[in-house]
This record gives sequence, C-alpha cells and structure tokens, in this order.
Amino acid sequence: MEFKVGDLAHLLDGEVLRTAGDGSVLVKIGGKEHNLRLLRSGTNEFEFILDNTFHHAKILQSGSSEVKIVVDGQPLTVKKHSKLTEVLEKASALGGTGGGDRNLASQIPGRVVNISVKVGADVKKGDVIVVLESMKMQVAVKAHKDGNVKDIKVKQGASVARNDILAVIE
Amino acid sequence: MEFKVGDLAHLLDGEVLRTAGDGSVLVKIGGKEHNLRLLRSGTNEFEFILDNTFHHAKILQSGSSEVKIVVDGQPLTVKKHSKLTEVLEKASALGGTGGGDRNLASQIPGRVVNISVKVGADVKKGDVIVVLESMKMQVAVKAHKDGNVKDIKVKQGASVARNDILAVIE
Amino acid sequence: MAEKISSILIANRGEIALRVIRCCKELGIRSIAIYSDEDVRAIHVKRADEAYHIGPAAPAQSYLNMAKIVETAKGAGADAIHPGYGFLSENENFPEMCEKNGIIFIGPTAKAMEVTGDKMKCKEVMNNAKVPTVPGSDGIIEDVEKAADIAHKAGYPVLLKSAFGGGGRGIRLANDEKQLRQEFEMASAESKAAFGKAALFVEKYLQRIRHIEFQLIRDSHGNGRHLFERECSIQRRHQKLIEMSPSPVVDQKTRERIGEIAVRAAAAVDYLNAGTAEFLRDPEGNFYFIEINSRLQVEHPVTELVTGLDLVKLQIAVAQGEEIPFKQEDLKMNGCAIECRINAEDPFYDFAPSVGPVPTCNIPYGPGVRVDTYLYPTCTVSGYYDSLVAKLLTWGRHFDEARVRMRNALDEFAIEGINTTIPLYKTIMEEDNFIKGDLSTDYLDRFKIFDKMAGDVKERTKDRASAAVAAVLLQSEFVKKSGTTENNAAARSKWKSRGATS
Amino acid sequence: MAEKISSILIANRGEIALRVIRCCKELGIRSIAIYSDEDVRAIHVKRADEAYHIGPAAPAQSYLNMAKIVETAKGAGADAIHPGYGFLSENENFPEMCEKNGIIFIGPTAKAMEVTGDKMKCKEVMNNAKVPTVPGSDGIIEDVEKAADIAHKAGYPVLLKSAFGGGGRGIRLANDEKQLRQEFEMASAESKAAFGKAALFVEKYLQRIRHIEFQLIRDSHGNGRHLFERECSIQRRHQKLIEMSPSPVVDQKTRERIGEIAVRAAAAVDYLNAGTAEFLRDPEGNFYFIEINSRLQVEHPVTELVTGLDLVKLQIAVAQGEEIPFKQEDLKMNGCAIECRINAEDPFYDFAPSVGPVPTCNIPYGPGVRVDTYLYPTCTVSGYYDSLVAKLLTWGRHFDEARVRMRNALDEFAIEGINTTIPLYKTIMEEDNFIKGDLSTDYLDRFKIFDKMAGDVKERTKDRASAAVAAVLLQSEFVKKSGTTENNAAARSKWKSRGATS
Repeated sequence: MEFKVGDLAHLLDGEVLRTAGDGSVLVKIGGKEHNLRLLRSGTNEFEFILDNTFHHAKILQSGSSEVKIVVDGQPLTVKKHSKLTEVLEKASALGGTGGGDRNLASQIPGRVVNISVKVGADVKKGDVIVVLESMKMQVAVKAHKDGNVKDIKVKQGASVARNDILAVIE
Repeated sequence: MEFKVGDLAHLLDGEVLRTAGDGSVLVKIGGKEHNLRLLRSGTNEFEFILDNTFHHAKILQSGSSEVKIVVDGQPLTVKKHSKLTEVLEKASALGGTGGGDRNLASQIPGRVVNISVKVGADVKKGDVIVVLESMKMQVAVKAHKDGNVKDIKVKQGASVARNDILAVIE
Repeated sequence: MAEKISSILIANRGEIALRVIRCCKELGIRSIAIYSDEDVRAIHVKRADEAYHIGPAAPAQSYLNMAKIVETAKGAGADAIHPGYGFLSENENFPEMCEKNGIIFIGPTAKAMEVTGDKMKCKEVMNNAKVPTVPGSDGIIEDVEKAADIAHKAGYPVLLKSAFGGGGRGIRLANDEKQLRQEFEMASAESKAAFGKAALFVEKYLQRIRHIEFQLIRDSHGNGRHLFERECSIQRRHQKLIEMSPSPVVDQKTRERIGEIAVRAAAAVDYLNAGTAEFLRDPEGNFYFIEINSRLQVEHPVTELVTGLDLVKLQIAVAQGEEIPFKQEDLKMNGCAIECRINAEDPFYDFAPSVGPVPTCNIPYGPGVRVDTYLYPTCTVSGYYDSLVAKLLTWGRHFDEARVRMRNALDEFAIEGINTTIPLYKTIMEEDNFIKGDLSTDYLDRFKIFDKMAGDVKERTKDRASAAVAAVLLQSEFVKKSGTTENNAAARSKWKSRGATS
Repeated sequence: MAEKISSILIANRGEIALRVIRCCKELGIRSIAIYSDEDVRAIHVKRADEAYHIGPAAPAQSYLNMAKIVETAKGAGADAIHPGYGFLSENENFPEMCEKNGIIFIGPTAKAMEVTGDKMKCKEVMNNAKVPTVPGSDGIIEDVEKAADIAHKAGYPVLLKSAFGGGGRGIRLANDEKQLRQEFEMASAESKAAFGKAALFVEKYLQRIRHIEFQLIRDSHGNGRHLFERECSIQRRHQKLIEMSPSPVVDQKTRERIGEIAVRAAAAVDYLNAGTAEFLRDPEGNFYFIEINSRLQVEHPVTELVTGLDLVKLQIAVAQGEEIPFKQEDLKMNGCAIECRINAEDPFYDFAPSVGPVPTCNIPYGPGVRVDTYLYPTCTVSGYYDSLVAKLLTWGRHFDEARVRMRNALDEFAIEGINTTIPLYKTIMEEDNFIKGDLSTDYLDRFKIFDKMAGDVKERTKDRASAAVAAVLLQSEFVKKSGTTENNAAARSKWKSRGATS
C-alpha cells in the first residue's frame, strides 16, 4: 500500500513485515526497514518507539481511503493509495453530487447577527452574506463564488453549528 | 440512616428529601436541610455544590455498611448505621473467624531481603520477623503480638504485594 | 483607613477568576465565585471557597448583571468585589453601585474610570497635563458621512475606534472610503453590543508603530509608581497576542522618562489602583500616550515575573487604603518575561473561534514556566465568552532564554478538541525578526508570518511522515486482529447501531 | 578548549532526566534517553529526542550498567553523558570510563570524586585546608565490636554512616549498644546493596543541629563560586524532605563567610562542575563542614529560583571548558524559595513505600509555583527506583509569601492511586515553629509533627463530613435508579460475567 502524508509531494510505501508477541514490530516504510516497539494501543490511540524515537498517535477519523490523525501534537491527513482506492476515488470525483459547491457553510459556530443579502440577489465571490458572532467577535461569512442567492437557511438571532449551511448560491 | 464519618465522635443522620430533574437535590444531614446541585455523576464519582461550596467525591470501595471515599482530596471512611447493619456487624464480630489475628501481613509491597526468625521460635511483639526492600529502603516488618511462629509464608528474595501474609504467629 | 478585607466576590470567570482566587487563598481571604448556567463545571466554581449561581449563559444576564452581582455579594457577606478584566471592570456605574451598597470595589474610582473610559475626554486631560498624545481627530462621530469626511482629510488608511472600547476590541482599519462605510456599520454594532453605546472616532493610522505600555499602581494617598514597560506590538485585528518585558527598544533612560510621564498621566485623572498607560512609539522613537486601561490587564503576569511583585495583592492592599509599600527606586527589572495568549481560535482559518469540550490537556511546567488557565481535562470551552483559554509565560535571565523556554513550553502544551493559536506562536518564537526585536503592530503581515507558519507545519509533517504511516499500519493490524477475537463487543455494538438506530 | 557539546545521553530516569532533557532542548542539544523494561512508558522516554533500551528493571542491570550505557552513548553518537543524581553520578569509575571512550562526563573528575566520595579522606583534606569539620571518629570501621567500642567512648547516641553514602542514605541512629549492633548489620547491608561496599564510620550525634549547605560551581580554569545556602534541616531518617533558601539563620555576613569556606573546600579537592558543600550548624552558630556532594543535587531548583541561574546549563558550559560567566559579587539573593520533596510514601505509616499506577493527577501551577516531576495521568510509580515522584517549589518575595504559596500548591496537587508525603507538608507549612524558623534535623520528633498531622486530618474530615454523607446519599440514589433503568448495560454485563466467567 502507498500513503500520501499531508501535502508532501512524494508517496511512501508501507507494510508490516513481522510482528512479535512482545510488542516489537518490523515495518518497511519508504523502502527502509524500521524497528517499532508498541508501548500502548487502543482502538484509536497508539504509543510507540520508532527507531529509538517515541511517538504518540491519535486517530481522529478513519476511512477506507483517508485517515485523520494527530501525530506528536501535529494534525495530519494520511491518504491510502492502492489501485482499488484510486478507482473508487476517481469514480466518486466524476459521479459525485457536486452539491457541496452550491452550499455556503459556516466554518465556525456562532449566532447570526446580520443577514446582508436577500434571496434572489446576485452576489460576487467575497461579498458578505451573513455576519456571525462568536466569542464576542463579529465574523463575516463571505460568498464562496459568484452567483445568485437561491436560499437563505438561517434567521437573524439563530445559533449555527460548524458546517451548518447558511445559504445556497448557484 | 445514620452515618459515622472517619473517627468523628458524633453520628450524622442523612436522607434525601427531594430530587428534581435538573440535578438539584434537597438533602437533610445532621438535622439541617441543605441544597445540593449535582454537576456530574458517574458510578463512583460525583461533583456537586452543597450550600454554595463545590465538592468532588470519588468512591473507592462501597459495601453495605462501610464506604471508602475521597472527598476533596481527603480519604475518609463513612460507616452506615441502621438497625440492620448494626445487627449484622455484631454477628460478624461474635462469630467471625478471627483468623486475621494470627497472620502477619505486609503493609507494603517489596522484596524479601532477610527472614529474621525460624518456624517454632517464640517472639515478642515488636521483634523483627522479616526485612523487606522497596524503593531502595530496607523496612523491618515486626511481630504484631507475642506468640510462637507457626509458619513463614515467604522465601528470601521473593516479591510480596501489599497485604500478603508473611508469617503466622499464634 | 478602611478595615482589612476578609472576603472578596470575584465578578468574573476563566483564568482571571482563578488568579484572584489563588491570591485570596494566600492572603487568608474568603473567595466567593459567581457562575452562569454555562459555567457550572468551570474551574473557578471548583476552586473558590463559595460559588453562587447568578443567571443564564448570556453575559448580559449573568456576568454583566450588576444588580444581581451586588445582591449576591451582599447575601454572601462579601467585603469587596474584584472585577477582573472585561465584563464590568471598566463600567463606571459599577464602582458607584458597590459603594452605595457598602462594598469595596477593587479598582479605580467611578470618576477616574469615566475620564479614562472616554478616550476623547482623556485626550483632553492629557493634553492639559502636557502628556504627549497621538495626533488625529478629537471628537466623537456618530454619523458615517462625517467619518468619511474626516478620513478623507486625514488621508487613508484610518482607524475606526470605539470611544468605549479597550483591549483592541472595536478597532477597525479602513483602507478606502468603501471599506470605511462597511466597517463603520460593523464597528458601531460591535461597540453597541459590547458597551451599549456606539460612539466612534477616527484616527490616522500610523504605520510601523510599536505598542508599548507602562503598568501603573496608584494608592489613595496620592502615591503613584510605574512598574516598567511591556512591549505588546504583536497583534492581530488590533488585539494583543504576545507581550513581553523589557521592550527591546526601551533602555533604562527611556524607561525612566516615559515611566514618569505615565505616572503623571495617572495623577492627572486622580487614578486609583492598578492600571496601564498605553503608548504608541513611532520608528523615530517618539512616544504618544493613547489611553489608560483602568483595570488589571490580561498581561499583568509579564510585569509580575520581571518585578517579583504580586499585582493582585497590591490591588487588594490599595483597595483597603494601604500605602504602596515601595518607592520607585526600590524596583529593579529582573530578567525578561514573555507571554503568549493561547486563544481558542484557528490561526489557519483567520482566527475563527473554536469551541467545545476539551477531553484532555497537558499544561506545561518546569523551570521558568508560568501558566494561567482555566483549562483542565474534561472541561468545555464556551462560545459565550472570550476566546482566551490560557496565558503561557516564560521567564529567563535574558530575552533569548525566555524565548527558547517559550518554544519548548509551546511544544509541551497539548489541548485536545479545539484549535488554538499555539502553532502561530511556535513559528514566531523562531522567526528572525522577532528574535532581532524588529516588531510593529503589523508584524504578522509585514513578515508574512502566516506563510511561515504554513511552511513550519509542512516541516513538521515531513518529520512525522514515517510515524504517521506507522500509526496507520498499526491501526490496520489492530483492526485485523480485533475483527476476529478481542474486540468483539465493539464490533457487535456497531452492527447493532446500524440495525437499530441508523 | 573542548568543542561545543551537541548531544547528551542522560544516564538517569524520572524528574531529573526530564529536567536535563528540557535544558538540552533550550540549548539545541540532541537529548538521548535510556530506559529499562520498567520504564518503557516513562516520561523521559517520551520527551527525549531519542530513547534507547538498556536492560531489565533492576538498576544493577540497567541504570547502573556502566558498560552498556557507554556502549549506547557511543552507538548513538553522544558527545557527553549527564549522570543526574543517584545511580552512577558519584561513582568515580564512571568518569574514567567515559573519558577512555572519548565522551565528556558532565560532572567532577574521577579524582575529585574519589576524595569527596570517601568521607574519611575528605575530612583529612579539609582539616589540612583549615576547613572546620565535625568532631568524631576518623577511620573506617568494618567490625561491629570496634564500632561498639568507639560509640561507648564517644557516648550514645551515635550515628552510623556509610563512607560511600550520600543524601542521607545509609545513615542510622543508635541510642544504645543493642540498637547499635542491630543497626550496624542493616546499615552495612544497605551500604553493600547501594554502593557495593560496606565501610561504615561512627560519629557522635550532635543534637538540635541544622543542616545547611552551599551550592558550588567550579570551572576547569580554577574559578569557583558559591551560589548561596540552602537550609535542609527538615529530614526524616536523615533524608531531606524540605529545603529552602535563604536559611532563616544565615545573614549576609555569615553567607559570605561560610560561602568563602565552601569555595575553599572545593578548591582543596580541585573540584570541577556543580557540587554542594554540606555543613552542620549547632545552636551556638558554629558551622562544621561534613562533606561535598559531587553531583547536581535534588534540591538544586531552590538555588535556581533565588539566583535566576540555570544550573544544568552552567554544568554543560563548564563541561565544555567554558569559564563561569559571572563573578561572586554579581550574584544577588532574590526573594525566598521552598522545595517539598513529594515522595511516594505513606507519612501515616512510617513512610512505607507506595507504588502502582497513577490513573490521574493534577500538577499545580500559577504565580510562583514550579514543579519538577515525572508524573502524568496513567503513569506508574515503580518500586524498583527512588520514591521521589515530584519536587514542588514555590518562590515569594519573602519566606511567608513562598510558604503560603506552597500551602495552596499542596492543596492543588492531586495524585490518585498512591500515598504521598503531601499531607505532612500541609501540616508543616502551617506549623508555628516552621513559621518562626526554629528548625533542626529532629524537627519532626521535637515538635510532634505527626500528631499535628493526624489532628489536621481530623479537622479536614470534620470539614468534609457533610459532603461525605451527601456523596454516600447520592451514590445510594444513583444505584437505586441505575438498578431499574439507565445503567442496564452494566447490570447485564455483570450478570453475564457471573454466568460465563466466574
């Protein structure tokens, strides 16, 4: 299996060569063999020594083609590349709904203090659509593309969570 | 129900008068009513505000007549006194095995570095029976009463856990 | 004069409430906390001697509810109220209400607060006292047309400031007239929400300036002292991120000269208790007084580390009528201190607020490290209140020792569940211009710090790539095994939830 | 002279290993940890840049295994080895072995160590250098009959000391001949186990004495400085529990006078690097030199807090041939620092060791607090090693500020799963004689501190009685409810385990 870590350009191959009962594991990563000593493992959390350096890894989200992980305090995304997952990814990219593109979502939780446009208005990318308040700050949510406002999904004073859809722009 | 806390002389009566869905509880303790607000509860851990003061309680061990508990960092024993438990306690005191009395147990974990007496020896209370080593310290375990050493349960070099029986003295 | 204070209600929450509670415990003073519905499990509730519920989550109904707070203080028998910073700390009606109810307010008098809170009035007083002030407009503007007019005359860029603001809140930059009109609306809304009034003023935006402030303490006998400067130039949206003392551009002579002006400014408004005189310094070395912050500031521990003083203890002493127990010449600057404000904000996404539960956290410690925080494992960061979750401070014999200690402490500081500004500070601590002391309020943009931060993340990703792949391999191994034997329970429950609930 | 050290192997574990690792990180030095089977999850393994396994849990096969450690250091490319305290730190063969392998030993030379490690030889050198020493026997005793003879002549009580001991280990008190014979056997066994040799000596036990020591640093150019005194009189079984600086009985004149003697003592043995000159002080104010501890001591952070110096950094600088960068007169005592040694021992049961997992812990922080510890939530305290789990230090402008800060910090320090000496220190911090500074090495017995501690616990129990009853009531309520509705899963699994596995 090949792995792409974060936005690093090169892929790393990886495989487990041998595991012993005492927690020592021989792995091959990027063409080189490494000794790994597993100190502690849970479903989503691992502590191990890799070539004499301690690492702590916590897996936040794990899918068949992508793993979100925090390694030594640093959040990372690891994408798995095998022929099968590549095929699946391409298929989903081609046949995907694309619906996410229409929706303007809030990247932060907050309270709606102002709605700056009306349904039917034409807007340009960067125009302020909604103003949110969170932690005593006013944050403007701006149009993610040029288009026409098809729908406003929130009302003034409403609370929104992260990733809630605020408006539909087509 | 009456409660004896630690070695405080007076008993405290205690009962729950009323509980509300929002976590507020009216309790009567020592003849006085107190407002309690439960903030967090698990099987063995409670956080609550009692008359405007926060408390944290962790229950270490819970039996029908005795509860071992840590309140705000202070370990305590709470004994429950009701007629039934009193009866039970008396019965056990009378008909109890009394076997604990013969056994000399280790109050600490450690390694046996020396056994100072032989089986059959007569010893006086305070005589050194066994020497243990733990955390680089040598600690003498002494006879808990006058008597004759009926049995030595450990060997030199052996590891013992807390409460392990080291010898039998009768 | 007044009797010794024996109990204090802390009209605040978060790290500053804990700070005051700790001070009360040292002095044998009964500490009384208040809390909103949102804060039932907050650390200040747990650590105070007593804690009283005062209302719902929204600040207006709890931490800003003067009547309720004073009523609670009276009910609990509090001798005094400490307002912390923010909330009611600079509301001139609050000290008056305390006084009427026989409660000592630990802070300035209402009168001094009124003058210092109104930036325009304050500017006038300072000009009369020959304290140099920043050149610009000298009146309140309520109308956007007038603002546009003044801005046109002064020349863009200009700053829009709330006359009642403070700590950078309600300050906005406008580069042209279109932006001025947009920002005017939002700034007045913010100002209204935060202070109930929308009075703004316009000021020419000075470029490449430093923000340098002097800590002040003044007693009821007219004794005033300055406790040296703090350099607070590293800001975003005009809010301080990093503060330190000494400033790399203040030598002993300058310290004495500007410190004397700061003490004079405090005297001009008959100031009482702890406060801060804020100055701008232009690249030519000129200092302009801008305002007095009439409260204990967020960054007061920086001064505590280099002077050895406990400012909250000093506040309490002054509030109970004592004289300041030292002369100006008794004070000596000892080493260097740096503070990083750890905010629950995502520095990779324009400082977007980040709220929610914090399942675990590791608070750094060790030589030269001080932390003030309300975080603890299983706590929650609320969106109702300020985004400051921790103040990380380091002390060293000199700047560089404090700096490398900060770099390490940032590495040790782990906060799970929310985004914080920690990655930004990691980059800054190793950034050349920061190390050289080339600071200004536009530091972040001027030196493209966000690009550098992204580059650092890439480096860290590179360093951890093998470990990340190893972890994913371990997980696969683990899932493989658990699928067959150990982890049957989890597998079953997953199946069940699919069938039953989803 | 020598090149800059760029990597250090730390031949130790626990808090001191972490202390050295942090220092390495500040200096940009690669830190290399070693660990035994018992320590795979220890904090020094997690925090070092690299960590190498060196053997089984038993110290003789791991942290005392010189050959293995030197081999590991060479394999890892370490420039230098820091021994910490304990383990190999005072073994004169170790610096030699390091030198032969081209590795810098961060500590004294083998020669100086040999003299200071042999208390009898050291006494002789000091007498020649006109350093006042404690009166008593002046030769090693291997035979219990000779010991009884000397003790008889000197008069009981006497102290039995291991000539190779240190830090109070291997020192035992005998009140009469029977006890002397008993203790001689155990002391020689301890001495053998710890240092491989059983040489003891007998000394008259001076009563009501204080233990006061001077921190030393000496470079390879012959420059020696003392970094003021530490008062370490509060001890149990002749091991230090609480240390502080300044001592309440040392004024500036005495400090200079005894400090000069300490520097002279270091010069007499051509000492190198950090060390400590230990003195006894009798109630008449006479100081007697007793020994030089040829290592960084447990209590070095006390000195760091009052001088602002970083002793580990100084050690590294001296080890790479640098000159001490300050003169004696540059140093100034700043405020007061106190250290409490948090041991995993039960103060209610004769300091019995307490080992095992620590599911959670809360490390105190805030103004004036410093902690050095290896504890973290889910760690384990091992019975194989020293009982010191944390050093809690506070700093204040004066003794009383440091003292009340310590009292609060002790309250904040929560360690689940093991017993510690924290309750003892809570009592001492509020004990009249401690507050007055009436200290001596028999402080605990003289003032019946254990009785006071038991009384304090009773008070705390009283304060918590209602809360304890409330918690038991809550548990009953909870169990009542969970038996019927909410907690069904747990009930079921319990039933199942009964049927299936037990």
